[in-house]
Amino acid sequence: MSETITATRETTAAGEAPVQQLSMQQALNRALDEILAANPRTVVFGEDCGRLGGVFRITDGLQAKHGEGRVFDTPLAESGILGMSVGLAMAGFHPIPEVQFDGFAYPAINQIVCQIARMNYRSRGTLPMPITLRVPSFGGIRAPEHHGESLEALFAHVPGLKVVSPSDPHDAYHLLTYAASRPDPVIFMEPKSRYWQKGPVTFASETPDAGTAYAGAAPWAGLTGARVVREGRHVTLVAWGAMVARCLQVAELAAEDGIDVEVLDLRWLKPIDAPALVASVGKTRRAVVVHEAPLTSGLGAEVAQLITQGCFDTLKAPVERVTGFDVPYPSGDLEDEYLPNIDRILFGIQRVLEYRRG
Amino acid sequence: MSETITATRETTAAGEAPVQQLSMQQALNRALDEILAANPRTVVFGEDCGRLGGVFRITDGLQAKHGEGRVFDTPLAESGILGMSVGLAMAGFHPIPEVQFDGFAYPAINQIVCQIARMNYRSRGTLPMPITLRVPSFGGIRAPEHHGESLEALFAHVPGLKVVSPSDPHDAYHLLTYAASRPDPVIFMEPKSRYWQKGPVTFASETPDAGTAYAGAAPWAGLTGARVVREGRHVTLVAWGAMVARCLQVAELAAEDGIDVEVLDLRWLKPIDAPALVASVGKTRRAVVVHEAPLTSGLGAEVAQLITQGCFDTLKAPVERVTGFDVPYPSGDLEDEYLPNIDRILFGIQRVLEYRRG
Amino acid sequence: MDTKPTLAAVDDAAPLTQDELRELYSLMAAVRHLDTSAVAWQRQGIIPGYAPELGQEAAQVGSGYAVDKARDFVFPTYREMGVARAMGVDMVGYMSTHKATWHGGLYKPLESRFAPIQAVVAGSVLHAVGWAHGQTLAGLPAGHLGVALTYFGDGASSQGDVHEAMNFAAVMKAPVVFFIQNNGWAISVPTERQVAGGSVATRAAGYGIPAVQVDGNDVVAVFEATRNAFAHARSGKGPVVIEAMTYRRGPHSTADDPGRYRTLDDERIDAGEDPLERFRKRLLADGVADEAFIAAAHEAATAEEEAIRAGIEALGPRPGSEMFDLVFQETTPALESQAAAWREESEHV
Amino acid sequence: MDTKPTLAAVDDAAPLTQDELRELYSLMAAVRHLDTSAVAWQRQGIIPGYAPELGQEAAQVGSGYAVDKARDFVFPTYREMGVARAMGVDMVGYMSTHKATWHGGLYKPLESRFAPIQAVVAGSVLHAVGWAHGQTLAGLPAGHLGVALTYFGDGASSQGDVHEAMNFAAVMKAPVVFFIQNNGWAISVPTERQVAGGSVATRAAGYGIPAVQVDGNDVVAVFEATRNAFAHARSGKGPVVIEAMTYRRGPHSTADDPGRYRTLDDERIDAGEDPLERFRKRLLADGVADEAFIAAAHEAATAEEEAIRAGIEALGPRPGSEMFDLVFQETTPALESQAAAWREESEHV
Ligand SMILES: Cc1ncc(C[n+]2csc(CCOP(=O)(O)OP(=O)(O)O)c2C)c(N)n1
Ligand SMILES: Cc1ncc(C[n+]2csc(CCOP(=O)(O)OP(=O)(O)O)c2C)c(N)n1
Ligand SMILES: [Mg+2]
Ligand SMILES: [Mg+2]
Repeated sequence: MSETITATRETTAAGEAPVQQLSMQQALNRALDEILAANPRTVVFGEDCGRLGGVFRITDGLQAKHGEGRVFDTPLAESGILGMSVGLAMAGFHPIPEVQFDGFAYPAINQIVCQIARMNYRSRGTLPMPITLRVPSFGGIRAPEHHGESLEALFAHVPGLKVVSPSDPHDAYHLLTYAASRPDPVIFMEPKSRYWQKGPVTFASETPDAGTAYAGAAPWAGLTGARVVREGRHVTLVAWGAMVARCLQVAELAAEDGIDVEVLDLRWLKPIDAPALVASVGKTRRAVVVHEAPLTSGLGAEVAQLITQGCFDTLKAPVERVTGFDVPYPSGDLEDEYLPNIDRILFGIQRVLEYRRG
Repeated sequence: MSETITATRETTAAGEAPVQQLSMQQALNRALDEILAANPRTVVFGEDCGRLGGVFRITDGLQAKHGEGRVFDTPLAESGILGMSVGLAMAGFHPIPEVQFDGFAYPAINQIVCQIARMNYRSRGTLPMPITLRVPSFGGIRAPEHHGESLEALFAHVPGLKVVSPSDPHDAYHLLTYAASRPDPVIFMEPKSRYWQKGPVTFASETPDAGTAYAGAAPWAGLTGARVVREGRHVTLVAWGAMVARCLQVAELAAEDGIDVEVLDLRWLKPIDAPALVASVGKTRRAVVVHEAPLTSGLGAEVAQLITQGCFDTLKAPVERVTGFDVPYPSGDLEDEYLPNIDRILFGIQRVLEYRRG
Repeated sequence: MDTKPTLAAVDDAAPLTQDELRELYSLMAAVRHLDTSAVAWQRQGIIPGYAPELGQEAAQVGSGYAVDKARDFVFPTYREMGVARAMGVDMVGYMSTHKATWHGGLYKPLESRFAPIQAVVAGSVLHAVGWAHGQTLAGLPAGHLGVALTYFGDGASSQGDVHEAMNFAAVMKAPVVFFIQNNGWAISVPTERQVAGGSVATRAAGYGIPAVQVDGNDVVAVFEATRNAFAHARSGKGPVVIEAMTYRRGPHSTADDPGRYRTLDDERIDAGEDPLERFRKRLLADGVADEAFIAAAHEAATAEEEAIRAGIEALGPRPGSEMFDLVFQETTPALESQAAAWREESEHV
Repeated sequence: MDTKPTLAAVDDAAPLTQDELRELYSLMAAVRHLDTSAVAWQRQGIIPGYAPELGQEAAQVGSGYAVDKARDFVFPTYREMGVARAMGVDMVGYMSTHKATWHGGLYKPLESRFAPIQAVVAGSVLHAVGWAHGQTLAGLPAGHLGVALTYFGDGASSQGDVHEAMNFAAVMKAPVVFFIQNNGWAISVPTERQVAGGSVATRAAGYGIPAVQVDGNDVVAVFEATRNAFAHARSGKGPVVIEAMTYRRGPHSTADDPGRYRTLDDERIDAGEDPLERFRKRLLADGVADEAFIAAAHEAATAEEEAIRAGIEALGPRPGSEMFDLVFQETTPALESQAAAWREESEHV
């Protein structure tokens, strides 16, 4: 289920398919452009998504190219945007709405939890909800209040939703294309602090057929699971979104001390790729989960429990969690105190490495 | 921090203070009546809370007794009810709003998460939010859609909230009185399937002073922590709300097979009484967490991880979770298939008892 | 700023034929019998609960009768049994919700053009706007647009979603008819403590939406108002608000005790004449129907009710496996393993 | 159903004195200087971001000036710097939000009678209603009620919370003034694609709430409208809606690029005359002020801006321990242990 692509992604794929250096913003924009071109039932909308192209420019140029019917601005009301998405899906459309920032998903939670997540079930499969909700997510950009939230634990707890977060431009392009081709609702959490980082994106030589995607034809292979972004022997760091890059930095530093860190990008936050967790930690025997969201009842607890459940006999230390604190996401000045930083992650690694049964 | 009151609660306390047999509905109604009488800043409101006395009659008779200013009906809008609570708190009131059913808290999540939970922080402690939000919660009453939800994992993840759920009339009375006396927001989750079960409520001989409550004067002692409702040696069942009674039934059955089950009523779902978990499982060396909410990213993951963290060396088996499934809460006919039943809990116990390192 | 938006002229304003009037009566009679029986079923333990629509037959049948099932779509609440029946929804499938068989009902929403029963107050009003905007996006020519008909109550009108829906619909000129049944009560809260300004229809002007307040107990008036609204929306002129003034003659649901918040005298005075009785008198007075027709209609309604009850009594629980199988179009490994564990552990039970 | 609700007669309709008129000018000048400087601070890297209120000085100063700080309370958005200044809020504390020092600001809301800065669009409109209803519950006699003044924009008017707030306020006759600054834009979306019906004020009638639409670029007109609204609400007659028609002359925030959605020509035409310049001309024409006064006002404003900038530049980050200490009034053991871990691990950094 999981795919092993190490830092040498470009070279691996370069022989077979075209590779381009793109920022995540460019990769997402290109994916949306192609989705709109390929599937006439898709519609892209939200606050400032049309004329402006989104406050992060993810939908830049799409209205001009695909028309005001396919890409449009809505009034400023998130419940309206998501409630409208339900109706569009009932009418046979594939909505790709945007919530402008993570913290503004809350006004839409009622529609997301009670309607989007349940309509397929309620209607006994006759009213599917092929909605991909894009949410610029997580912190790290010194933004105003409510612009740095991590809602994955909330979304992952809701039956009927699937949740994914890409950590680099390649995954952003492919996971969005994949999510928008599926018949179930997907919450697509974009790590906004990574929008402007460039990275190689490998494109398919030909457009993959939506139907085969789940089956696993390259480059869609492994899209449904976690991804080992760096192999290592001593400890597994599990992360998603912007924390993946931070964990890779940590791994570099730890390597200087002879600690060989494996970094697993969870990617899918629901369903979680438990076999990938067990495979990695079964090998390293130690794990640290890293996320931006507050500790308590965060997704790190679920990840830790899945690891413990699957690796109880081999685990050398209890799984550590290095996370945001149980405090409201702070103002820019304190952001670095709140977010898991390199030192805190290193301390977490140290704790699992030095753990001795009492 | 935790208090050990076994099933003999009545006899323990009977010598010192008056005891009455009350249903949880009666205990809650009485607590609200006394709170309104004692604190002129408290106001009770919500949909149908006034004239009707609430669809569960928790506020029965309170409007007639305390007046239409203190106990009132609002228009049908949950965001309105909670948003209004913020303003009342800013004006110095102690609001005790009701959301009619768990599933109808979703329209108010924005106000709960972004406003109630953060106003004290945002205002640097100058605008406290002494709001006790009563939410008839959980399933088991064969009710319509959205009337059987378990939102504790969502609430527990929100920095700035405290979350509590009583499992019997005594705790219902005391925890509500306690919550409403505190200066921070508390989500008070009432297990609606237990409203009509009677049990002994021990009253204080004299009204306790709010200030001493946190310090621990009886019968307020231990109100801030978990509670061992049944002592046992072989395995700890951790539960809250309506699942506590079910776990006690399971314990009776298990005892027939010579299995001595300890039942821990977590009570506070945020903050979680980790020392009580560790004390209990440190002794029994095995634990099963039981909750109604869906498995993934449920509060059971947090509880399990806290136990694993605190008891890693002594645990004989990975913590088991017996929970609702990752499916929308079903219609009455399938409720018993969805909820953790006696058999499924017994299987969970069996799994931790029979676990052998591989 | 003060000009009131008005409805466009109606294309097809032909009066109802005598056959149609009689059909409306038969539908109302069928609804009345099923509704009152369902309350009895609850008392008899056949179903765990029910939300009666007693007194709202004219509002529901009159509006539902105006729907063009070839192209329109209806978004009900939990109380639109009369609309369902008027539209020909499978009534065993409909009532199965109240037997606690399946949330949303067992009928087929796409074929019925009747969305799943909605328990969240105001939950589906925005869906109607989205569906309606979809009709515009689909590029059907004006005059041929499918229209979304969304029902909600006076209580629901307080929800933020209703405001967002009206504003979205008006900004987008979506072909939606907002149909409010103002039945005087939201459980125990009377309209005057719920609806500031006294009327939901009045609010429409603020969005530039034409609105009509109609006697909700006059089935012909309701039908005509709805037909006019459909014509307006269908022609691409945007949304319409209809407020049907009616009265909830029964309890909110079988769990409710209206004696706690209104007296029988209040009820008698506020309810006005029974809409079914009123229509009967009118048909007889106008010579559209005779006593024999009326008797036959009630006999048919009784037979229908009995058949539906038999269907409901025969209805077994759905297999538990549906809990898992119907969550997604594409299930997940995690969910499959939960289903497997459930199967294993429930076999032992 | 069609009678428009009207404002009660105003108790104290004395015209503004010449001193007051000059004070209004000084306030507007101070706001203008601080506002344009804040944009410069952002370019200079002194603050990470700012939402200018250029062009809205009359709407903000005129309304804020009507507040009785002894009993009223103001609920701002993220753009009410001019209101804050008019009310005498500590401006270093206010601007600290934009330095990313503390969400909500470092000023004291209770003393300032100015709630913490609110970043959720429409987030605090309901707070105003609750606070206002608290004034009624406190039993103050009519005529002496504290009034809640809540600000929001044309974009915010689309949010469900605004509807719920207006309905609650009207049902409860709460002393609230809803003050909309219709500045033509919500980021890139113009009012005509946002506000169906074209005006937020028009909606008020649907709730039975009196409303006025006022020239938001005329500081005196805004002041008078607000004073009248306060008198109405204070006397127990319930809420009022004011829609101040103005124009957002700058970008939405320093991160915005208006060139993507409007041309400079559009701006010139739509913005109308600069409200500060307009007021200057009026004061000079009426002989209320002379050029010397105007020059002095701008000099004072410059000095004030410099002092505030110095304050902002001197402002260090808050200690990280506040993250933990300010979550609750009564902290929890779990949070204390997180704070302890943070202290330990950050000492090593
Ligand atoms: C969001 C939400 N809040 C609360 C409820 C509980 N509830 C069910 S029906 C009802 C009253 C609805 O009144 P109204 O909209 O007038 O419709 P009616 O019942 O009169 O048909 C309430 C409060 C709910 N179902 N959904
Ligand atoms: C609930 C919510 N959704 C989205 C945003 C992002 N956002 C911030 S300001 C704004 C536009 C607000 O427009 P308006 O209400 O007219 O106020 P103005 O900015 O013009 O003062 C948006 C969409 C937000 N802050 N809150
Ligand atoms: Mg009603
Ligand atoms: Mg605006």
